[in-house]
Amino acid sequence: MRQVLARAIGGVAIIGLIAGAAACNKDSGGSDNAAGGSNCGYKLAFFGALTGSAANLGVNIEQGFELAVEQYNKQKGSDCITVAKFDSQGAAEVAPGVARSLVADKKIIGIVGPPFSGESEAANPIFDEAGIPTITPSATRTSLSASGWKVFHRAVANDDAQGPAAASYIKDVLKAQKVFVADDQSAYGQGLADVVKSKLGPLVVQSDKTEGDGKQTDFSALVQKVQSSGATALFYGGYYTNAGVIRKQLTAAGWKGTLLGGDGMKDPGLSKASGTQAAIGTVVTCPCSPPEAAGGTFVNDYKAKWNVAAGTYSDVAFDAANIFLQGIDAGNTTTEKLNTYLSTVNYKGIANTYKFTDKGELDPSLIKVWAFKFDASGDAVKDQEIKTS
Amino acid sequence: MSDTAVATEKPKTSFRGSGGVRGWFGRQPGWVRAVVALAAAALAFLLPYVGDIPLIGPQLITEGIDWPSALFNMSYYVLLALGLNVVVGYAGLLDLGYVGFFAVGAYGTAILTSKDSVLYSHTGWAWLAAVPVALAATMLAGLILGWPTLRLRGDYLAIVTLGFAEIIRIVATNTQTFRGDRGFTGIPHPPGTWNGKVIFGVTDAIPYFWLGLVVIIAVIFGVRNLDRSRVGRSWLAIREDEEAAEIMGVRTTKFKLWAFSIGAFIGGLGGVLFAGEQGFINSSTFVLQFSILVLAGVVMGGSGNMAGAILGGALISYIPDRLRGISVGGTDLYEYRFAMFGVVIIIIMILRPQGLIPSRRRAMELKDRAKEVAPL
Amino acid sequence: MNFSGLIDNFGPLTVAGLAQGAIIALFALGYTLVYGVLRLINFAHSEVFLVGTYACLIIWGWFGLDQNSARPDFGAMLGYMALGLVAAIVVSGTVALGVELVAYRPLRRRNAPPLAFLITAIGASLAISEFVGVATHRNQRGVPPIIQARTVITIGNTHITNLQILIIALALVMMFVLDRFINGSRLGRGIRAVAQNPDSAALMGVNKSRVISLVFLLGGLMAGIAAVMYDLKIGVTKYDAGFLLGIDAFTAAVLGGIGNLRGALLGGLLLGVLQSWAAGLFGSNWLHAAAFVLLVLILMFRPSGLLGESLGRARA
Amino acid sequence: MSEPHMDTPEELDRMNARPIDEPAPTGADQILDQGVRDPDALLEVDHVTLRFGGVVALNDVSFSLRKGEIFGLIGPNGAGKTTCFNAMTGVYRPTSGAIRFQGQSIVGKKKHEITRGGIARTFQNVRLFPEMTALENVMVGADAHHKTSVISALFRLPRHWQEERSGRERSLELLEFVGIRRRAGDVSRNLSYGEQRRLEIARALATNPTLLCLDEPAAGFNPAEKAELLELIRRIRDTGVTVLLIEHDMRLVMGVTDRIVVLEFGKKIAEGTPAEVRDNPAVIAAYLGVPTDAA
Repeated sequence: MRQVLARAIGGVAIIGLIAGAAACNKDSGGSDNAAGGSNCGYKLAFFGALTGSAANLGVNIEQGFELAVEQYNKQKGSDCITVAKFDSQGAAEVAPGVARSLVADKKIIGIVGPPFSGESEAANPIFDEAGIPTITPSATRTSLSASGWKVFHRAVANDDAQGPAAASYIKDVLKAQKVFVADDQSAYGQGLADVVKSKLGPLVVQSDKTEGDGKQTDFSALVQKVQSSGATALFYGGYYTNAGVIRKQLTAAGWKGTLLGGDGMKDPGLSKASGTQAAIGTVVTCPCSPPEAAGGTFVNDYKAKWNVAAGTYSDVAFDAANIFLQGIDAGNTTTEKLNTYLSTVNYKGIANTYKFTDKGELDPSLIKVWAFKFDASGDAVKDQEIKTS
Repeated sequence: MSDTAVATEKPKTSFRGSGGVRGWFGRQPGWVRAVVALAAAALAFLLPYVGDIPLIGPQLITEGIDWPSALFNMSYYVLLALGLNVVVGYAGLLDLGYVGFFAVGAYGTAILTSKDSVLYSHTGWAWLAAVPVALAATMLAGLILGWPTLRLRGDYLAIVTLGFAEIIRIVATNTQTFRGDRGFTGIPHPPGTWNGKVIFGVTDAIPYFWLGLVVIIAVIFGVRNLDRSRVGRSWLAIREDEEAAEIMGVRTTKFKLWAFSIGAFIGGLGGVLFAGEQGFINSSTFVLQFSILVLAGVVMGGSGNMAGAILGGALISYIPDRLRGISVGGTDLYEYRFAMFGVVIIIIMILRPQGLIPSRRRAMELKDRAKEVAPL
Repeated sequence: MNFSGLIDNFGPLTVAGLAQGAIIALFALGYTLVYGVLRLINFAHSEVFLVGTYACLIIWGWFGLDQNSARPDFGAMLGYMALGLVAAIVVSGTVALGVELVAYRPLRRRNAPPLAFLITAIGASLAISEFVGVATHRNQRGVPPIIQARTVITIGNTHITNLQILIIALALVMMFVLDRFINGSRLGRGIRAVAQNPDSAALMGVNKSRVISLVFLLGGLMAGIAAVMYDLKIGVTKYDAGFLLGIDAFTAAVLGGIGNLRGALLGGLLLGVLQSWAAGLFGSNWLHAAAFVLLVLILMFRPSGLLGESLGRARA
Repeated sequence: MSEPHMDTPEELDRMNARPIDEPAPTGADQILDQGVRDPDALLEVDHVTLRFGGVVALNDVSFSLRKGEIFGLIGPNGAGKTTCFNAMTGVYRPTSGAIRFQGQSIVGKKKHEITRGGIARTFQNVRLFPEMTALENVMVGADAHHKTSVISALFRLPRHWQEERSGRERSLELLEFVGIRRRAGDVSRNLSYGEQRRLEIARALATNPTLLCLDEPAAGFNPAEKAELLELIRRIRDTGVTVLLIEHDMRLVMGVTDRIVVLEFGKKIAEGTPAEVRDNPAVIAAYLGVPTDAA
């Protein structure tokens, strides 16, 4: 009997442990100190990965987003708009539950996110049903805009725009004669690489695929193939995590060609992994304009606030938030009004000028694709705007 | 064997501890047990509204993730735990790649229903129509995994099953047919309308949870029937002494394959429900860590015992979700959820090596061993 | 399929595979040693390796080295290598002992069923890798260029670098040393005795707990060396590096016959080479799938791995 | 014996075996010849040789069991009794020779097929399912002849239910028969050693065997327990089950068996009634440790 009792106590202790953790639960829903000023007291939400293996990109976006709201509030002189963060972990299987909890908060009238295409597929139907407008700063899968979601807006060009630009950069600027194309099997990377491959045609001497981020670290086979193919340029469709390792291993193996990629590689993380020296000259394309071109103080503000350099999509997220904020400021304080406002908006931000088509895509005439180049600062700085015919 | 009936009582058990309750439960006459089980099942259906209970309720529900959705997630984790429990707990076959079957169930549904599928022009079925085919496919997958691994013992089996799940993931990622990371969109939801409204919509997860619960209850009954029959005895005999079992006339090959395919079937059920709720699946869901987590849940809850498997399966989904939105001294604990979860697993296993709700047999075995050790 | 990809690059791919395989083999030793004695998969061994990959980076960081540093001269390189190895070995060894102490010993005392050990090890693995993940913001950390890869031997189109030679040689030497230790020393005899029969070993006066700690420590030391080699070869590390390579290492251990030291070496090299070939033939994205298919095939015909289980036997 | 020439020496063995055995003392050979052609034979072991690598564990052994008898297989330790036994129950496959049960060869059959065919066995070192109750252990044996399986168990079809019930009843009867019914609900690892031995017999009987093989069932028993065991064995025979008894305890075997075969170093050295065997000089020599040739 004593043993039974002891065991029961053990069980209770464990449950206590869990319940205890639960008990120190902070009630975050209670910050209702309705701020002064007109059109205030609403929430803008970030929806995306804040933790987990995909968190880096999500945090980039969230920080850009939060910076915009903070600057707006400072300008208003009050806590006018509240930031709500929803952590989807970037995972399609987690996204619906998080999205449902987002839509339950009736104060949220606009969403920046979801950053990834996969979670967008899973979460956007819920946002659509709830009627909350979304602006994604980074989900570039072409088919997203064809899903019929009324609330969907994309603040970047989709994969179809970037690929041709990257190809023409390789052809016209780099003038590479032998190009190796690889991708990481992600929807983003594969889509990009496929477009580049078809645009470059016979210039592509060989191609390969790698596993995704966090699934492969030894790229010696890829390196070997690139070397033996005699290619002078490697286009990698994927994110900076793998790209940094690949760049490092290519350099270590003595390959002197140029690594190119899309905006998923436009992150200082690339040079942190590969070493600045190795990363110099790496070219990334981005359907965005260089932040400094806008003349704003975004780059410095971001660094001052977060103590890190702005990463991929931080600037687009900053713009996306500002689009919402401008709309709210103009009195569009319901989700319907805000959504209608988005369909007519013409906003000049730091990364781009934004105008949405009826499908929520960025107006094609406004899409500018820039090439950025990693330099000795370890970051990708503007190289030139890419003209696509 | 009252284990199974306690199973449906899960939400209550988790508050009270286990030993005493089960002892009491086992002594009750059949009708009392039936009533208690029924009441427990009814309470389980009311779980989505637990947040309305004053004081306790708000402590239980999750924050940052919709509570009914969290419940639905728990429900498919519980299904996976129940299925894995058949393979690991009953038949003693260590399976580290169980998520593979979950994937086959989900992909089976997707490929038959999604407009992105190469088969769409031929099939394009409704969710319900795809379910039996998808489940048949998972059972077949169970056989395909089971057949070459029949000769393998313990840890060799573990690595092969792990490899099996990885192969499924890699194939799903790398082939056009399974669309990799792009995934399948527009997978239809389960059918049905109520008062002219679609039951299984996108914003309300409660119907999905209820559907999951119904499936769980059906699985509990099915597995319990098997466990109490010659099938359960055969599995147990194989787990205890495979050669002796065969010499006593147990068709070990047959029952091992059945264990694999029944386990696969239940895992596939989880996958089918998952696909029906999500409407979208891609290959990045079916990672290895998922399998390992489910195994941790089964063993943590109590391997070889359905109540334990259910509790364990629910906990591995619940604990990380519950840790959302909790912050201590300004740092959000959610970031540490898996780290903390790892620590919790260690603590639980050290305090209760036989699991939270141990299988009675194992509990007895442990007691014996303790006695043997004690005098020394 | 890309036959020319394999055939044209056959030599280089093989050498690259051997180097990767050597790291896997050193890593696999930890699995095999613990399995040989306890009959348990030490799932947390991947994290023992992980902390090693960070330990040497941190030590080098103290000397101001990061991914952007210039390459040190030969003397400094030797010094840094020694420091890095010592740091990784010490930290990995300590963590291995810690894992044994926290996740295994309490269960052994309570006579827990084998599955319980597997699960605590999984818990430990999860806890360590996630803590590292949170602490490093899940960023990659670049490795300073301690050794510059330089071709020293060229055979046809196969360029063998100093780093590859170092890695393979170090793995072989460590394997030899360990083999001698297990088969030649008094402590090694204790290990073999416990591996063969724990009960009678205890009767013969072998302290089982000490032997188990020793086995974890040895596995940790080898993982530490593997970790430094990994850093130099791959060039970055990340919180999930252990898990990723751990699967390979565990596969290699099973492939060779878990519990068998030479099996781990054979399994590691074979796996490395095979993955490299598969990456050449099918593309890098198929490399793990190919490894697992091979594993299943081998186990179908040799259910206890290529060399069988035999830490206890003299052949170990 | 080198492996590559496996076939040849084997053939030689077979050819040589007979002439060498022929002059062996006693009338065993006569019975042997009868045995092989015995129409009443239940189990025929026909020139069985079994090798492990270079070691010859059984060398051209032949004998046969008749329906309804208690048959003893004896010999000093290491004589090949258990090997012979394992060959008969499908655990080992003979290198050459045939084993026929009710006229049909059982070589190469699966273990569970042999069991279902009517040969049941116990183990020298008790091998129960330790975490199952005594009743469940016996029911595993009873399941051997059940027809229903997963599907009917899943849906609790009437036929399955009926089989479960009759299996349970029969199992309880068997526990009663071996005298441990009161322990039916106890986990078998908690049973005493003697009870575990009896439980093993009950489990084997539950498979409804024509032939029951007991592997040193009296090992570790005191005289009183041995006497009870002998009585149990007789009762089993009286139910119509043929019993094969493996023992090295001569006295026990002499008291209960109808016929005996004696093995030494993997060879049959004698066969006959207990009385015949007892007086056989080769047997005496074997048990006293004098080499056969010297006798």
